Amino acid sequence: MAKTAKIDVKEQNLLTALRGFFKALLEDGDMEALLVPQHLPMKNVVMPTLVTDPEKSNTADPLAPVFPMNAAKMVSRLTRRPVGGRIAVVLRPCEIKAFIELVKLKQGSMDEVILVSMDCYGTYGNVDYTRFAGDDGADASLRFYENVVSGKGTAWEDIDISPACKACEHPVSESADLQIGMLGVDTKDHLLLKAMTGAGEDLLEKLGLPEGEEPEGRKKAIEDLVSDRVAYRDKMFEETSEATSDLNKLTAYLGNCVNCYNCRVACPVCYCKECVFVTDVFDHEPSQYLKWAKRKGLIKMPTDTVFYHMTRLAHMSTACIGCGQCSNACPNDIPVMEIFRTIASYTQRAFDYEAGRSLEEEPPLSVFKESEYSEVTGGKD
Amino acid sequence: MKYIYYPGCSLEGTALEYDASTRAAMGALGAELTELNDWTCCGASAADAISYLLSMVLAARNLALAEGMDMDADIMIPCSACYLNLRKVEDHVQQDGTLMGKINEALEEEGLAYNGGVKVRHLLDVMVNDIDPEAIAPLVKKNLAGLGVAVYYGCQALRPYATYDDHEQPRSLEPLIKALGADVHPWEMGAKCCGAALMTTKKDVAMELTGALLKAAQGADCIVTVCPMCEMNLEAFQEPVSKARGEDLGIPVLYLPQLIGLALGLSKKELKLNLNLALADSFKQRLSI
Amino acid sequence: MKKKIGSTLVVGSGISGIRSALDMAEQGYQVTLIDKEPHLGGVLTQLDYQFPTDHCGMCKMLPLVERDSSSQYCLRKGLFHENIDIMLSTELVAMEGEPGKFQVTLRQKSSIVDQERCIGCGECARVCPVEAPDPFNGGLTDRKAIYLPVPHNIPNAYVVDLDACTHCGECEKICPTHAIDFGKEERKKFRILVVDDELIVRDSLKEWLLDEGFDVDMAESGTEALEKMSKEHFHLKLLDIKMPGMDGVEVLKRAKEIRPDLPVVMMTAYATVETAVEAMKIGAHDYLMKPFDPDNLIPLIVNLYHDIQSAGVKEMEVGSVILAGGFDSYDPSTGKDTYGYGLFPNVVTSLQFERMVSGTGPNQGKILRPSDGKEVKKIAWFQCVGSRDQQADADFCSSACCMFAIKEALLAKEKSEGQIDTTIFYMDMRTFGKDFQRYRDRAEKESGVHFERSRVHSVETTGKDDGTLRVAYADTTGTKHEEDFDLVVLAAGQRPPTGAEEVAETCGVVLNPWGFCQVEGFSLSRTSSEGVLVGGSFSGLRDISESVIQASSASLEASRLIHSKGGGLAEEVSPETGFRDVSREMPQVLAVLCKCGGTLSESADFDEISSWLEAQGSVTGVHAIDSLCTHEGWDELKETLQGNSANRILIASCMPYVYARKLRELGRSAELNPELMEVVDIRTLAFPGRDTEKEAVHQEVRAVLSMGIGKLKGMDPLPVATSRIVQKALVVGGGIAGMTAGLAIADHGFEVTLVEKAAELGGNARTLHRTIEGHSPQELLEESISKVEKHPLIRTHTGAKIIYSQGHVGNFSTSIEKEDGQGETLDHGVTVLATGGIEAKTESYSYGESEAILTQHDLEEKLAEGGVEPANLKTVAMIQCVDSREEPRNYCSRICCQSALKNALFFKKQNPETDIYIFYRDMMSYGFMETYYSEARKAGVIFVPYDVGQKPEVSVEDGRPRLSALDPILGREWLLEPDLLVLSTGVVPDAGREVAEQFGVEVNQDGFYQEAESKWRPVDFIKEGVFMCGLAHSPRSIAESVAMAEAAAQRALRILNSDRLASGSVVAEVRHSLCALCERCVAFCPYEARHHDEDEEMIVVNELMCQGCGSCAAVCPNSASVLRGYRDQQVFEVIDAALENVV
Amino acid sequence: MTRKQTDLGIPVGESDLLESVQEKVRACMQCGTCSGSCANAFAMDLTPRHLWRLAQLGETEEIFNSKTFYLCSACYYCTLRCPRGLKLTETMGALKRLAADQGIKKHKQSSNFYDAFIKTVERYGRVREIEFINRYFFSLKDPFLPLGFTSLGLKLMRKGKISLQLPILVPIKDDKGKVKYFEGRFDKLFRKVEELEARS
Repeated sequence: MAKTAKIDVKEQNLLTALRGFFKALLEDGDMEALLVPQHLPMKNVVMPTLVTDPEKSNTADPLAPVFPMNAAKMVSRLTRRPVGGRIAVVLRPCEIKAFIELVKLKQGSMDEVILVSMDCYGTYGNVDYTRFAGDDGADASLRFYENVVSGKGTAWEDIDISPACKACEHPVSESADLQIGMLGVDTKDHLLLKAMTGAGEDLLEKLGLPEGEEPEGRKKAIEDLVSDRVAYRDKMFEETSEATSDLNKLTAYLGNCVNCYNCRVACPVCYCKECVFVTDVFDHEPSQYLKWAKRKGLIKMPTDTVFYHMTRLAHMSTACIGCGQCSNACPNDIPVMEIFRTIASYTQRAFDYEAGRSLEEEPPLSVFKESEYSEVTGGKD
Repeated sequence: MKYIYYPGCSLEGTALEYDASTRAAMGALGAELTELNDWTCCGASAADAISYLLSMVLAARNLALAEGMDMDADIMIPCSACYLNLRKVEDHVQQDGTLMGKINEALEEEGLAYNGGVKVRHLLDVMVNDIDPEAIAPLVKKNLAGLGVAVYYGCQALRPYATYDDHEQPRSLEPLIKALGADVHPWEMGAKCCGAALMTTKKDVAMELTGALLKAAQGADCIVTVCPMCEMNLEAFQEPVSKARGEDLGIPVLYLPQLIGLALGLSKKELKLNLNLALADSFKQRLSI
Repeated sequence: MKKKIGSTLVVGSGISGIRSALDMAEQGYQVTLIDKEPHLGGVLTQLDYQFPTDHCGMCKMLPLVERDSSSQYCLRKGLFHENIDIMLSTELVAMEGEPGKFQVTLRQKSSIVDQERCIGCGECARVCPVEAPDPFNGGLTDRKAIYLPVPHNIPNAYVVDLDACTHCGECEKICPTHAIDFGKEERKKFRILVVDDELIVRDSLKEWLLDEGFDVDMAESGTEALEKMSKEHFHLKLLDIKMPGMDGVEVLKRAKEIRPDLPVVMMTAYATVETAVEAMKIGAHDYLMKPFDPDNLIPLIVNLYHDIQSAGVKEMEVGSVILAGGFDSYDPSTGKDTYGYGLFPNVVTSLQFERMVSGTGPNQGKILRPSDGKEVKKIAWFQCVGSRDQQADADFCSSACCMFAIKEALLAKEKSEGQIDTTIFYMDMRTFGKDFQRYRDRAEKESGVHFERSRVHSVETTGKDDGTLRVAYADTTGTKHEEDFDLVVLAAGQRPPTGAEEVAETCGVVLNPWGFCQVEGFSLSRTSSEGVLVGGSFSGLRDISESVIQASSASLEASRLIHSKGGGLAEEVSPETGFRDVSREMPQVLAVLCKCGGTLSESADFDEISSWLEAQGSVTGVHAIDSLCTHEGWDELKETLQGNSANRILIASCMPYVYARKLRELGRSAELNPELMEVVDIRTLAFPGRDTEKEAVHQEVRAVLSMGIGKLKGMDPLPVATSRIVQKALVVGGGIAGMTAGLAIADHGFEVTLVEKAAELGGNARTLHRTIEGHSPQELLEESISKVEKHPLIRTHTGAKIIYSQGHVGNFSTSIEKEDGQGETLDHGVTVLATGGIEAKTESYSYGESEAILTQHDLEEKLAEGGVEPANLKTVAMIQCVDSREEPRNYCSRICCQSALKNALFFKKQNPETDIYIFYRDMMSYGFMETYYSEARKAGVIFVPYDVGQKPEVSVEDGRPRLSALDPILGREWLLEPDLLVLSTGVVPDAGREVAEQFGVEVNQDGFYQEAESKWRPVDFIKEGVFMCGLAHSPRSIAESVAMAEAAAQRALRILNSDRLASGSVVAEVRHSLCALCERCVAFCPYEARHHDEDEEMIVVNELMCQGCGSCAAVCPNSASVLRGYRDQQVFEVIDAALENVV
Repeated sequence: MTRKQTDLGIPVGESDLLESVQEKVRACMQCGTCSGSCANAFAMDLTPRHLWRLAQLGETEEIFNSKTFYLCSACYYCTLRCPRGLKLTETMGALKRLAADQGIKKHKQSSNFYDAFIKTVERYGRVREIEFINRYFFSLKDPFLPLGFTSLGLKLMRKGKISLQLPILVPIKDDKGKVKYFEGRFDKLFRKVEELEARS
C-alpha cells in the first residue's frame, strides 16, 4: 500500500500551496535542485526551470494548461552523466513516459532524479495559451482549473485543449516517485500526495507532511476521464486510418510538409544526435533530382517528405508516448500526432508493449527474435 | 523337366483331386513326374509336437529315398505342410552340424542315408519359375476371361521357406492366373492363416479365421489354393461358418492345377472336379463343367 | 597469411566431408574434396529442415574468421574456398605410399556436359525423351536422362545419367552453348580390338560397333591379338575368355605386360562368370555376358567408352586422407518387406517424407498422398526399419531416426497447422542427445504428437483399393488395435555407403561386422590405417552435431599427422597484393558485356545496350566479349584491363556467384581491389524464349546495369583490418577432454596452459576402470598424463583456479590463483573450457539408507576396490533415469544405459546365477551399443520398462532394500529384495555456471555450456575464441569426449595458426559523431562483436568477430552504424536504379 | 527372497524343464511384433509376448496353465517378423512337446490328437484318416466330440476321400513262418529315434 500525505490548501490558493511544497522539497527534502515549470518574468510563458534557490520557485506553475516543450528532454540532458546530487523534477504524465523511454535508450538515468507528477487536465497549444493566459498567467491557470472542476470544461472561447490531450488515456502517472493528485480530491481542502516508490516514501518521510488518504471518489473520477478520452482516441484512430489508408491519401495527408523537421525536434523520444535526414545520406546529387523529375515529368519539392515521416514512424512509433508536441510544433498544421499515435497503436500492440509504461519492459527491438512474426520474417532464426 | 513327385498323405485321402490334377496339368505342361518310391508321411504338425528328432527323421526318410532314385531331379511337393517339413530338414541340417549324423543313425534302421543332395520345391515354385506363366499363356484353350479368382497361398507354402515369393505380400500366383485370362480378386488375405491346423483341436478358433477369409473372398468367383489343408478347410466348413455368421459365405474352391487344367482344356474327370465339395452349379455352368 | 605445406584428400562431400575440408582449408592446408555424386552436400541437399530449429542452418559452418577466403552464401547451394579443390563425380581408385606422403589416384567420370559451358537453361531436359525416377526426390518424381542433380545448386549445370540415356543426341543438337558432347566425332578415332575365336561373334560385334561410329579391328586368337597390340594402338579390347590355345585370362595377363593402361573387357558365357570375376582381379576393366543382344550391349559399350575416354584420371600427393563417405539408407523393399514398401505408394521412407515436405519436393511442400494426391490427414511413423532387426542383419541402432521422426511429425503438424494426426510407433525412443528429451516432450505435450510403444508388424490396405493403409499392432498390454493411416513413414536405418568395401581395400582400413569403418580405441576418427581418418556417418550414422564434431576430430588428426611428418611448420608467405589506390579518383566504370556466344542476340541488341551504357555518367568504357566463360574470353578481359584507367569494373554476364574466385584472380592481375568489380546477370533476362518484347528486355537489362553501376560508384574499399593474435591457448579442466585438447594444440607447436582445480590431472576418468567395449580408461589416462607432463609446450597448474578473464578472440587475459596462493596472469589467444561433469547426487529410491543401495559410480568404485563379490550376489536390481529425463533435469545422460549394461554383463559373466533386473524407461543403447543390449538380453538379464508416472518403489527394511514395480507385459507387480540396488543418476556439469560467468559465456538451463549452434557449431561458444568440450557440454562417453576435445582444438588452431587474422572486407563501422550511444546495436549484434567503451564513450566494433550481417546498421536510426560496401547512399542509388524502369 | 509374487504359488526350481525354451527366447525384448502378428492371439489366454516374458522368468506352471502354444497354427508370421530373429514357431512346437512329455492333463485333447496321428504313422507309414480319427476320439473319452464332425465325415466318405479299406500291416512271423503279430511299419525306426533322444 502506497503511503499518502496531503498538501494543505485551506485558506490559500492551489498555486500557493504547491509553491510551498516545492520550496519544502528543496529545503527539507535534501534536493540539490528542482526542475519545475515557471512563469518567466520577461514574457508570460511557462518554461521548465532548474531551481536551486528555494526562494526562486515562487512563480512555479505546474497547473498552467500548456507545456511549450516536453521536459523529458531536459531531464535527459540533466542525467546523461552523473550530475552530482538529487533533483526533483515536476512533470506531466506524458513527460514522465517520455523520460522512461529515453532512459531505456540510454539517454538518461533515473539514479539521481525524483519524479514528481501532477494530474493532468490537458494543455492548450502554445499560441492558444498566450491568448488564454492574457496578462496574468497564474490567474489564468486557476481559472482553467476552476472551469474544469466546475464542469464548464476545458474549452474557452474558440480554444480547447489539444487533440493529443483529448486522446490521452494517462492523465495520472503511475510511474512517478511522488504523485500529486487532484482528480477526485477535495482540492479546496488539500491536494493528495502519494508516494509510489521507495524513494518517494523516503522523501515523504523527510517532508513531514500530514498524513492523508486517497479519497473514495478518486478512482471513479479517473476512470470517467479516461473513458471519455479513450472514446475520443478510438474515434481518432478510426478517422486517421481512413485518411491515410493508401499511398495517395497518405501523400495528401502529409502534403503540407516542408521538411522543417520541427516535429522531430519537438519529439521527446527522437534521441539521435543528428537526424539521418540532415546527414549526407539524403544529400542527393543535383542530377538525381532531374532524373527523378524526368521519370514522372514532375516531382514535388522538397522531396522525401513522405519518406521522412515514414522513416520517423519506423524508427520511433514503438517509443511514441503520445504527448502531441509534434503537432504543436508543426507550422503547417499537419496532424502529425494523429498519424503517429495511430501507427504506434498498431506497432506497440504487436509487441505487447506500451511506451513509457515501465522501465522493466525492454524496447521491442532489443528483445525481438527473428523467429517472431513469421508472417514477416518467415519464422526462422 | 523332370521331377520326383511326393504327393503326401492328404493327396491320397482328402485331396485326391489335388493329386490327380497335379499329375494331369503338369503332364499337359510337359513336365515329367516320377512318384517317389515307398514315400511315407512327412510327420505333419504332429511329429514336431511329439518329438523334434522324429519330425526330422520322418521327413528325412523321404529325402533319402529321393536321393536313392538318383535322378538328378528336384523333389516336387504340392502339399504345403509336406513341403515345409521336408524343406525344414534341408534347412536345419545346414544350421545344426550334428543333426545329419543323428538323422542318419536313425535312418540306418531303414537302411537309408541322407546326404543333403536333393532340392525340395513346392508345386507353386515349379509352376512359376520352371514352367513360367508366359509359357502357359499360349497353351490356354479355354479362356477364363472375367473369372474373378481369389488367390490363396496359405501359410506354409510361403513361410518360412518361400524362396520364390514374398512372405508377406505374395504375388507369384497372379501372373499364373492372368496367363489363364482370369482376373485376380483384390484382397489382403492371400497369405493369412485359415486355421486348418486347429480345426480338429480348437474348432472355434479355426472357424473364426476361416470365416474371415471366406468373407473377404466374397465378390470373387472362386478361391484358388495350393494347400490341401486350406482347401479342405475352406470348402468343408462353409456351411457352419455361414450359419454362425448369419450370412451365406459359400464360394467354390479349386486347386491351382485344377484351374490351370481347366484352361488347358483338360476334362473334369482328369481334374477330378467331382470331388470338390463347394462347386456351385452356377459356377459349373459358367465354366461348362 | 601463413600457409602450411601439406595437403589432404577428403573423400565424400556431405556435412562431415565439408566440415573436414573447411577445417583443413582454414588452417591453411590445400584440400581436395571429392564426391562420387555429381553434387556437393550429400544427403543434406535433400533435407530442408533440421531439428531443433526446424530449418537448415548449414551455412553456419562457413568460416567466421578470415571469412573472405570462402564463399558466404548458402552451403547447400555450393561452396568455394581458396584452399579447396572440389572434384565431383570422382572416386578414389588407388592409394600408395605412406602416412604423410600418399600417392592417390582419382578418377572423375564424365558428365558429357561441359560444366563450364552449361548455362543451366534446361533446353536439353525439355527435349530429352527419357524419364527416370529422380533420386533427389527419393524416386517420388521423374526426371529426364539429362538433369540437374540438385535443383538449387550454384552453379547449376546439367549432367547425363548414362545408365538411362539412349544416346539419341537430341540434347546435343539443341544446346545453345554447345556444352553437350557425346563424342560421336571422337568415336572414329576410338579403336576397339575384338578378340574371339568365333567368327560370328567377331562379325556381329564389328558390324554393331561400326554402326556406332567406332573404329574396329579383330583377332581370332590370343596370339594374333597380342601381335596386333604390339604394333598398333587401341583404346579398348573386348576379349573372349574361352578360346582354344591361349585362353582369355592368359591373354589378359600378357596384354597387361605390353600395354598396362589398355582397358580390357572380358566376354563370357554364363559358365565362365567366375573366371571373369577372377579376370577383374587381375586388371580387367569389366566383363560382358554372352549371348549378346545389341540393344543391351551397345549402350553398355558406349558407356564403357565414355567411362574410358572421357574419365579424367588425376594423380596427386597428399599427406593424409579423410574418409567421409557417409551412409546409405536401408532399402525397406529388400529383405522381408512386411510394410509393403515399393508395393503401396503411400508407404514412404523418412527421406522421402522429408522430400514431401520440401518446397522443392514433388508437391512444393504440400503433404499429399502419393497414391492419389489427396490431402494427408493421418500419418504413422514406424521406427527401427532395418535397424535393431537381426533378420535384416542389423544388430545396431541407427541413432538418428528417433529424432528424425519427431522432427518430421512436428513438420507435419506445422505444415498442416496441427490438422494432421501423427503417431510414432517405437520400441525405445532414443532421445539421448543434448536437449532431445525436451524436444520430444514438447512434441508430445504441446504439439500433440502421439507416441505408441509398439513395433508394428505389417501394413495392409483396407481392401477397398483406396490407398488407405491399415496398421494393426498390439499395445504394451497386449491389446490389439487396428488403425487406418493415409501415409506410413518408415525410419529406414543406416547401411554402409556403396563402395565402402572398395574404399576400405584401397586405403587398407578395416570395416566392422556391418561394413562400417572400424574406429580405434578411444578415438572416433582413427582407422586401422595410419594417416587415413574417418569422419561422419561412414563409421556409423550420426546426427549433424556428432558428425561435425567427428569430422573436426578427423581433420585434427589429419593435421597432427602432417605436422608430425614435418609438413606443418614451413611458412609460405603469400605475395602481398598491392592494389592501386583509387580512393581519390572519380569513379570510372568499365562495363564488360558478355554476348554469351551470340545466344542472346535475337532477344537483345548489344549495340543499343552498349550505346546506352556509354551515355551513363560514370561509365568510361564499354567492351563486349563473345564468351566470357571460355579461357579466350577471360584472357581478352584481362588484356582489356591492362593499362586501362578504369577504377571500377562492371561485368554483365551470368551467374554472379561463380565469379567470386575469378574476380580475386583478376584483381591480382589488374592490381584492382576485387571489391571494385561487380558481376550482374543479364543472361537470365535476355535469354531467348521468354516471350518478352525486345524493349522490355532492354528495360530490365538497363535496370540491372544501372544497379551495378550505382553499387560500384559508392564502393570505397578500405584496406582489410588485421588483428594480432596471441598464439597461446588456455585450457581449463585437466580431465581427459582438457588434456586431449591441450595436447592437440601443443602438438601443433603452440604454447598451452592447462589449469585444473583438483590436485591431480585426470578428472572423471580416474574412477573409470573399463568401458563396455573392454578398453581401459586407466591406460588412456596414464598415457595422457605422461604426455602432458612431458610436453615441452604445456604448462600445467593443478590445484589452481580461475579468478578473472577478459578480452576477446586472439587476445584474452586471464588471472589464475595457483596452488601456492600466488596469482598469475596469462595472455592467450583462445580458451578451451573442459570443466567436466560429475555424477548427479540423489535422494531418490532411499539412497543413503542402506549400504546395498549404490549409484553406478559407487558400484564402479566398489568393484575396483573388490568391495563387491559377484559370486555372492543372488539378485541385483538397477534403476535407470533416476531424477533424469523429467523436470528439472529433463535430459538423458546418455552413458548410464551403457554403464548398466556393462555392469550387468560383468555380473552375469562372473556369476551366471545372479538374477539381474534393469528397470528402464527407454534403453539408450544407440549405435553399435545395441549389440551389448542384445547380449545382455541373451545373457538372461531381465529388463523391465517403467513409466515416469509409475516409477519403481523402494523401501529399506532391516538395512535391505525392497523394490516393487509393475511389469507392464505381465500386468503384475514385481517384489524384489536385491542384494544390490544400483541407481543410474546421470551426469550434471561440474563447474559450468561459475566458469562461464568468468569467461563471459552462456550455459543452458541445466548448467551445461551453451553452444553457438547446437548442430553446426557444437564446440563453439557464441563468444568467438572460446570453445568447449567434454562433459561440460553434455553427458558423453570417453571416446565422444576425446572427439569433442579434438574438435575444440581444431577450432582453436584455426585462430592460433596465424600471428595476424584478417577481418572480412564487409564489416560494420561506427560514425561516432552521429552516435547517440543508445546501445541498440550492441544488444542486437548476433556475434557479440560490439561493446560500449565507457572510457572512450564510444561503441567499438571488433572487426574480427563482425560478420558483416548488417543487423546493427538496420537497427541504428540515424546510420551512425554502417556496413562497409553497403552505405545508405549506395543502397539508395541501387534502389533508384532498380525502380528507374518501373512504369 | 520373493522373486515372484507369493500368492501365485508357483513352484520354484522347475525351471530346468524350460531351459531349452528359455534359450530360444532369452533375447526377446518384448516389442510385441509376434503378438501383433498372431492370427490366433484373440483366442489365446496369454499373448505370445506374455508367454516369452514368462519363459524368460522361468514361470513354468503359468506357462503350462496356458493353452496359448497349442493355439499356434504354425503360420510362421512371428518367426519371420521377429526383429531378434527368434525361432518363435519352433518355440511353440517345443512347448507342445514339453506339454505332451509332461502329460499335462489340461492339454490332453491336443496332445492326444498328435499322439494318435503319430501312432498311425508309426503303424502304417502313411496316415489313414479313419484310423487316427478313431484313435483320437477314443483317447479323449468324449463320446459327443465326434458328432461335431459327423456330417463332414459322411460327405468325405461319399466322395471317396476317406477310405474304408483296411490298412496293410507288416506280418511278423516266427521261425516257422507263422504270423506272430503284426508290427507297425516303423516300430524300429521310432524306437531308434526314442533311444537317440534319450541319449542326448
